[in-house]
Amino acid sequence: MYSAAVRDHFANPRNTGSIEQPDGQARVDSPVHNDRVDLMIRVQDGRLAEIKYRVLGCVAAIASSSMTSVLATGLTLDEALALTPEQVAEALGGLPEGKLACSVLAPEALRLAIADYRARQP
Amino acid sequence: MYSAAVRDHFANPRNTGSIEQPDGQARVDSPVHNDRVDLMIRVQDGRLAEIKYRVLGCVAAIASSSMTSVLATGLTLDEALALTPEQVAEALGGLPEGKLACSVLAPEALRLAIADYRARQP
Amino acid sequence: MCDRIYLDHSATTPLRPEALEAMLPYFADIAGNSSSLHADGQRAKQALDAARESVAEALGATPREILFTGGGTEGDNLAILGVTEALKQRGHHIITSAIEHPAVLRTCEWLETRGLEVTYLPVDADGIVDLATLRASLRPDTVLVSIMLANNEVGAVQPMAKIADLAHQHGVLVHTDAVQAMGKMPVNVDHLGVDLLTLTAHKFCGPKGCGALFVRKGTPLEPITYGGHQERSLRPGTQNIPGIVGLATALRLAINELPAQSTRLAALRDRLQATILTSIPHVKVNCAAPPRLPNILNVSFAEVDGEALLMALDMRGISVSTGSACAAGANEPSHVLEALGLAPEWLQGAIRISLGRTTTNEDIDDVLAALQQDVPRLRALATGA
Amino acid sequence: MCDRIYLDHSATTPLRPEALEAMLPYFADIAGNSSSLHADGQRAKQALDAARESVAEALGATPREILFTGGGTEGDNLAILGVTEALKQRGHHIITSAIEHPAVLRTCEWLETRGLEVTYLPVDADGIVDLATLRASLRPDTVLVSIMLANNEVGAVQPMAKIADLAHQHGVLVHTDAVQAMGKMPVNVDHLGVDLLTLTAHKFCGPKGCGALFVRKGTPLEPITYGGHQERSLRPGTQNIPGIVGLATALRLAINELPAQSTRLAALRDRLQATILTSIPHVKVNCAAPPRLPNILNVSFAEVDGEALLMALDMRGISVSTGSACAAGANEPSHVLEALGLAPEWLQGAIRISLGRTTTNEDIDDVLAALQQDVPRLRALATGA
Ligand SMILES: Cc1ncc(COP(=O)(O)O)c(C=O)c1O
Ligand SMILES: Cc1ncc(COP(=O)(O)O)c(C=O)c1O
Repeated sequence: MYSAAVRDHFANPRNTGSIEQPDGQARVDSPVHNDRVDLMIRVQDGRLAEIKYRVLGCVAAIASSSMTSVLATGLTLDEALALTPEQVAEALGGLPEGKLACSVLAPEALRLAIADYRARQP
Repeated sequence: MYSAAVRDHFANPRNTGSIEQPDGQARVDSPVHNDRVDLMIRVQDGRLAEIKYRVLGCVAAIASSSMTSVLATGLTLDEALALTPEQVAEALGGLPEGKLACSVLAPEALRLAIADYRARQP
Repeated sequence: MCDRIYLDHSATTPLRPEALEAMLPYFADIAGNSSSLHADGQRAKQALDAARESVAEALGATPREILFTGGGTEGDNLAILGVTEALKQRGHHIITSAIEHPAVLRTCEWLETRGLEVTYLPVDADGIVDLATLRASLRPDTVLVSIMLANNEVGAVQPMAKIADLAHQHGVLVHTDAVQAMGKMPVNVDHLGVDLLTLTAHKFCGPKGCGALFVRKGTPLEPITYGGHQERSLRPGTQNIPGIVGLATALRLAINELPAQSTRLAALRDRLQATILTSIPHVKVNCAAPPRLPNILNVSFAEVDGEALLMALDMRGISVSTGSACAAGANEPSHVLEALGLAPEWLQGAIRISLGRTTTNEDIDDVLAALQQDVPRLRALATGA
Repeated sequence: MCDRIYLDHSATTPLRPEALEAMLPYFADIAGNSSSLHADGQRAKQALDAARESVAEALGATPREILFTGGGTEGDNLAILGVTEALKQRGHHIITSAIEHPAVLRTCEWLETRGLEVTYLPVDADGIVDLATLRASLRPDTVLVSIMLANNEVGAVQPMAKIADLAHQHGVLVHTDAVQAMGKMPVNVDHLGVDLLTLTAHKFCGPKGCGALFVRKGTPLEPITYGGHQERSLRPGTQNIPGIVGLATALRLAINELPAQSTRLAALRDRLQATILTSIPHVKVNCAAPPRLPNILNVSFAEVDGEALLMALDMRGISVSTGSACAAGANEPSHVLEALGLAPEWLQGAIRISLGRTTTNEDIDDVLAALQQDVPRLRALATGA
């Protein structure tokens, strides 16, 4: 049911953990489940130099958090804001129908973390 | 579905054929099917000395004609009139539910042949 | 069927060894529930998906249009009850034929008790529905035409493409019971133009208890049982993976072998028919006119009872039938032969000899020899002649 | 299931070799249609009759009280739809529980769309229906109580004899879905006092696609499909003889082995449960209080998602589930665990480990070792700790 890429990112999620003093951070809780993503970013020269996260959720939630961090690292903030759950799902080789909702958490957390970063700027 | 006795009497029906100058005879046609039994009797000393029949019908019709002839041969006329389809079926080791109707023909033909015989008496 | 001559392939067929072979791994080694997420479930799911694709391809359909069922009766019921329920706002009239299998007839009769109106189209002496009568029967409130592709007792094949055309011109959906046709003649859902099509595996050397229903994309259909999400919730319940794999395997093989087998069976059937006609007097072949299936011969012997003849042959180790297996023992004349307008004596003396892929030339010789002995013997019993 | 540790026996079981052995002759050598009059049909019929007797004996029923079906979902549907239809003049209220399988719940919900009223009895934290609530729910127009004997997700066993007693005092018929109980605990229809009972073969190492419904003599029941006269016209369609033979064989063996197996499985399950509780913190066993089935352990891990844990175990070659296979991939919390009143974190972190006759001591060691690695790993991912 899950693609090879989903299984890989679930088994070996990239960029897990946290950043000591993040430039921005956000937490998104799933409205339906108990799922959540805590995401932290470090910004350097207007680009996402580092992304770390914690995730409680199903296979799709974990794999899409990992893939979001991979896709977004190195992007400018505006580029990262344009990253959609569909792009994340696509990069994962697709997600089962019922699981698309779970791929929303990480991109949303990323958007909110960037907003948090911008709000902190003087 | 059919008992051993039914199969035996179907495969080797007893007393088949006809009597040259019967003392009584009758034909019964099934109301529902094309089945029929032609039955002839020879009476000696008030008893059924010989019974012969022709039968067009299913396995149950053939076997019960055969068994009727076997059971009735040697009986007094009154004894033979008392022979019921149920007794014929029982002597055959039973008949399938839907087939009880087919065991009615021969006893009925026997009854009518006896009536024919009696009607012929002066 | 060991040591016997089995000429009742229209009732059911033995499972072919290739189908059993294909099924075996799915009984115990790959025995997961295809709804389970783990690898055991997913391996079962892969087999299910592959079987669905294979069946779809065989019918000229897409995989989503195939529902796996528990057999032909269930498929017919799901099609007829499911469509009429889905369209109950649209109308309450359906059209079928007088010679359908009980799985269709009893279902239609039940719908009548629920207030639907059913037209049972008559057939001609060759068992064929008249298109003009069909046209005249189509009404604005007609929601479904259900007519079998090939008949199980006499083998008559309906002009299904024309029937479907006519029905579609009136915006009416078409179901066909292709249970007997499958593997005996080409069956393509687009060529036939039907919206729903029933098949069952045990008629083409697949396993019993497993069938499929083709449901054309967009066809409104309600389920008739409720439960899990299997088969798009239209047929819930844990899928019978070995059965489905066996069905798909048997169907693929039957279709590969169809050109050769149908020629071979028709030749055997023709020889059987010709020899009966020349060697036994007072005989009538029912629905001899094409189009008919290559493997069914329905023949009536005057002054003989069909059941008696069946049992006489049975005692020689030969299996035939008097009509559909479902009516066996019921002791009622065949509704199919009645619909052909047969006289009582022909009704009474009918047997069905149905050939299959294991039928040999010798089987035909043997049944001929048996008939040549048993028919005169039973006639002598009946007439004294 | 080759090379893997299969701990999802509540979803389905591999066919046991003795059942396959018993089935094999009926695929091709004795492959007649049991409705056919000839010897090929009659041999199939004998097998059918023997299987029916064997199943009847296993349940403490008479052969006429056993109908063979296509599985558990069909049996549940036939029981519930068939009784409510037969008694529609009498009343329009039925009672079931909140923790039934979708085969019962969806059927009841469909009946609600037809105007019937359904009471879904709540259960306590151990998954047990309260008898006082049942008593209070019984109404003069109640026609059926349908409550499962044992639950498929948590293994809770209902006080069925008391439920049946209470219902019968009010003149109400009782159906039980015994799909999970069969072969895991003693099941006797008279001891239970039920009027209808559903079972399906693939849960006790029999074949998929084959089940049975016990219908007590005199119980009013209408069919839900229509066709031939098979199964007293209550379940028409050519009988799946190999499947039925496999069902009867597997059931007989399961019942013979029940005393030994239930002790063995309960011991394995208890060790699994005890070791999890002592070696992994923040764990909750769901429905730990007896009476429960010996082979199911449903356990919740805080700060872990059940599906993620299932997949982590799957990657190690271990098959478990998060709930019923039917809901797999649906990404909805289990309605059973919700009915127990579980908090969201426990709902999220639940998995079902279900043991079977092939489960070994080593399987338990392996799943324990896996849990002891994967639960902390997933928790670290979630909390950073
Ligand atoms: C034409 C036709 N339709 C339907 C059926 C029913 O199929 P099944 O017995 O698999 O339910 C049969 C045979 O039994 C048949 O010949
Ligand atoms: C309690 C219960 N009832 C009914 C069913 C349905 O049985 P089947 O899948 O054979 O239709 C299942 C399992 O799937 C079950 O666990």
